[in-house]
Amino acid sequence: MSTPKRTLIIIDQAPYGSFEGREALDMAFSLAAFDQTVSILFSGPGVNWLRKGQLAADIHQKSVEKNLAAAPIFGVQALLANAADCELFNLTQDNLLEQVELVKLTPELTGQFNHITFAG
Amino acid sequence: MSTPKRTLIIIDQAPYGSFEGREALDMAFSLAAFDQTVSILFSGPGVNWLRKGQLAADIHQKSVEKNLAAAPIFGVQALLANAADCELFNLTQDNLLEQVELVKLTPELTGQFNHITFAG
Amino acid sequence: MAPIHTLHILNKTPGHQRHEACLAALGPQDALVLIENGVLALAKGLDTDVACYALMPDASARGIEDPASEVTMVSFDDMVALTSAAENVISW
Amino acid sequence: MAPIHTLHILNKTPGHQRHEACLAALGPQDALVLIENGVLALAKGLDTDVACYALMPDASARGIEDPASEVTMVSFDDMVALTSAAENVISW
Amino acid sequence: MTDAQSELTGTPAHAGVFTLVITGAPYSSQAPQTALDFARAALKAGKQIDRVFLYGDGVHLASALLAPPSDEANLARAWADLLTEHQIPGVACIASALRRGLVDESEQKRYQLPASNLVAPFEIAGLGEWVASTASDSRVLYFHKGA
Amino acid sequence: MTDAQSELTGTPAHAGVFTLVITGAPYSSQAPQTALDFARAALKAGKQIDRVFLYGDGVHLASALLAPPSDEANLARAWADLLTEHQIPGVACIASALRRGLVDESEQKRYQLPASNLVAPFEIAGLGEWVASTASDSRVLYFHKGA
Repeated sequence: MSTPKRTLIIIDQAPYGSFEGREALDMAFSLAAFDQTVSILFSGPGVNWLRKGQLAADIHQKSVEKNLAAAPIFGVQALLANAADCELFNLTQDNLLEQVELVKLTPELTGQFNHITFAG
Repeated sequence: MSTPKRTLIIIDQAPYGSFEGREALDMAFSLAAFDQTVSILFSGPGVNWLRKGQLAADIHQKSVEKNLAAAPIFGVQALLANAADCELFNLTQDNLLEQVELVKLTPELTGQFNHITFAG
Repeated sequence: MAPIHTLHILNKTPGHQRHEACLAALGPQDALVLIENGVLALAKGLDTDVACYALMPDASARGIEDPASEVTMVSFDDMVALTSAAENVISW
Repeated sequence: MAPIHTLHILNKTPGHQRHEACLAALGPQDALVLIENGVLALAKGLDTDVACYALMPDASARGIEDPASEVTMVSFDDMVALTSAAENVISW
Repeated sequence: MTDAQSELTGTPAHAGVFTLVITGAPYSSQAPQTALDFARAALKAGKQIDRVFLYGDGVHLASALLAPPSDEANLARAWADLLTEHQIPGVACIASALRRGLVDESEQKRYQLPASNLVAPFEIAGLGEWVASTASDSRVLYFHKGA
Repeated sequence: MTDAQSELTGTPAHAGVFTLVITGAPYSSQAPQTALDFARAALKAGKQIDRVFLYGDGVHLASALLAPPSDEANLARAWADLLTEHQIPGVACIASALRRGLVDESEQKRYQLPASNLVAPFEIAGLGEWVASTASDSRVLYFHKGA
């Protein structure tokens, strides 16, 4: 009777200015650690989490770039990014983290998941 | 040497969903209570503070409609509202609180004040 | 009532990017529930093809009495029924 | 440096309504300082006639290295000097 | 209203168990009040709530030290009462809580802090509690801050 | 950088005294850290800070119970140290504080709460403190949450 959850966590806030995105990543890594199926979608200003070369120590924070690069190893199924928002913020193959799959936020995409939550 | 402050408090968040607007009103009324010059500008979704007939008890909150109506008595110099935003949210003479002056947020307007702060 | 694939619960103000993203993501078998500041979409005017509901207490708190006829005003009891019935729920 | 009438300090992300309202409210004798998520305007591209500064630590934290030449990268020391020199300051 | 309600409740319910996740802080956001009204309606309709999970700024809802004006609801108290009455576990995420200054007696000792401020019956625990709900048949509903 | 700096500091300073108003919460927002870096730079440049006023969610910065991971800054501690070192008054607005569960010993007694959680040298006081700064020659600067 139990339908396994396929979780999508959507991060649509820019990095470092607020904490919701970081805590949403913790949620994704927790699910993965417990062998649950989870993908992360970056959309809106959230795509800026995926830019190479973030020197977060300059504002006394930790960069999540390494964590994100290791997401597949930790068991996160996919790192998705809204293609139009990447274009808006000039994220191209040159400065976008590897392993990111460009998508469009449509009913077809969200229909692949049965548990969807936003960062805060 | 001391230049008296002419304060403008700008509220650009919709009512009740968050607390910043309410706490910004407290700031305005505090200044007025201490005989300081203060006006309030409602802009963006913040113009919805000015709609007549708010039944905030339905969501277990207090309406600020009466406080706003009494603002001039409390010593608030002017209640200003961004005209374009009123139009966007269908606020007209019929459903807009009295004593509201429609303006445009321009350098000419802000230039009349030397201490401007947003709600949160 | 037709079966609901995804019920979208929207509490952000019109103009907020998540409000606009929600309206753009509605599928043909979906339904929309406006709550909290999301009900201000009724003041601004809402143009959508899916079934649309608005939480009555939030609307009346904001002085919105008489929404467009395509929108059904609902209570918390109704919202519980809607969230139970839908295949999926997204809180925007 | 020309005298600054109003210094606008902007910490909201492009697309946020207060970000857009700030850009629309700039007067000819004003200056703009982008801080925190406001620096993402540099990634998106910024089109303004006023003097524009961006806080270096916030830009480098977000991986933004090489902004358009019309923007001056500044330190917190510079930001203190700018806020001291301006006639008025608005934090958006 | 009555038309809409009868039409809606006539639909067979897919979800009988809810998990409520609250990420918005009391007073700063409407989320804890909306979630409370929703929870009351769900319980009245015979639904179960297996767990209330506080995350991010939502952990402030478990503070024993809220002292709002006497004519405003004390949301922490109202939630604590509901959880106690219906024996629903209430969990504040430990990582969110420690960063925001919400601690129980055990964390107080561990970090040598001058006080603790968690209101019973809320408990402090890890994200595993949330994962457990997502892995179950429960319908997980989120109450985020508005804007 | 150096070009910009020399150009800027060559300008006669209008404002010699600052009041800093922080409305964004630590961790949830970058505001307290930005304000801290600004304050250090201002003091280094010989500016005075007559008062730091915490309002809205900013009052959480005065919590004695923050326990962030050991590799993250404790912002309440960092701010408390700066205020003490430079003898700057730090004030949390009482109305904001009571609603958000931040209380000193006096409010603890008055509202019969189980604990207090204000970190010294922060004090709890009314909006009059902020009005006093606005009525003076001080330049009042606001550090709001981002988004």
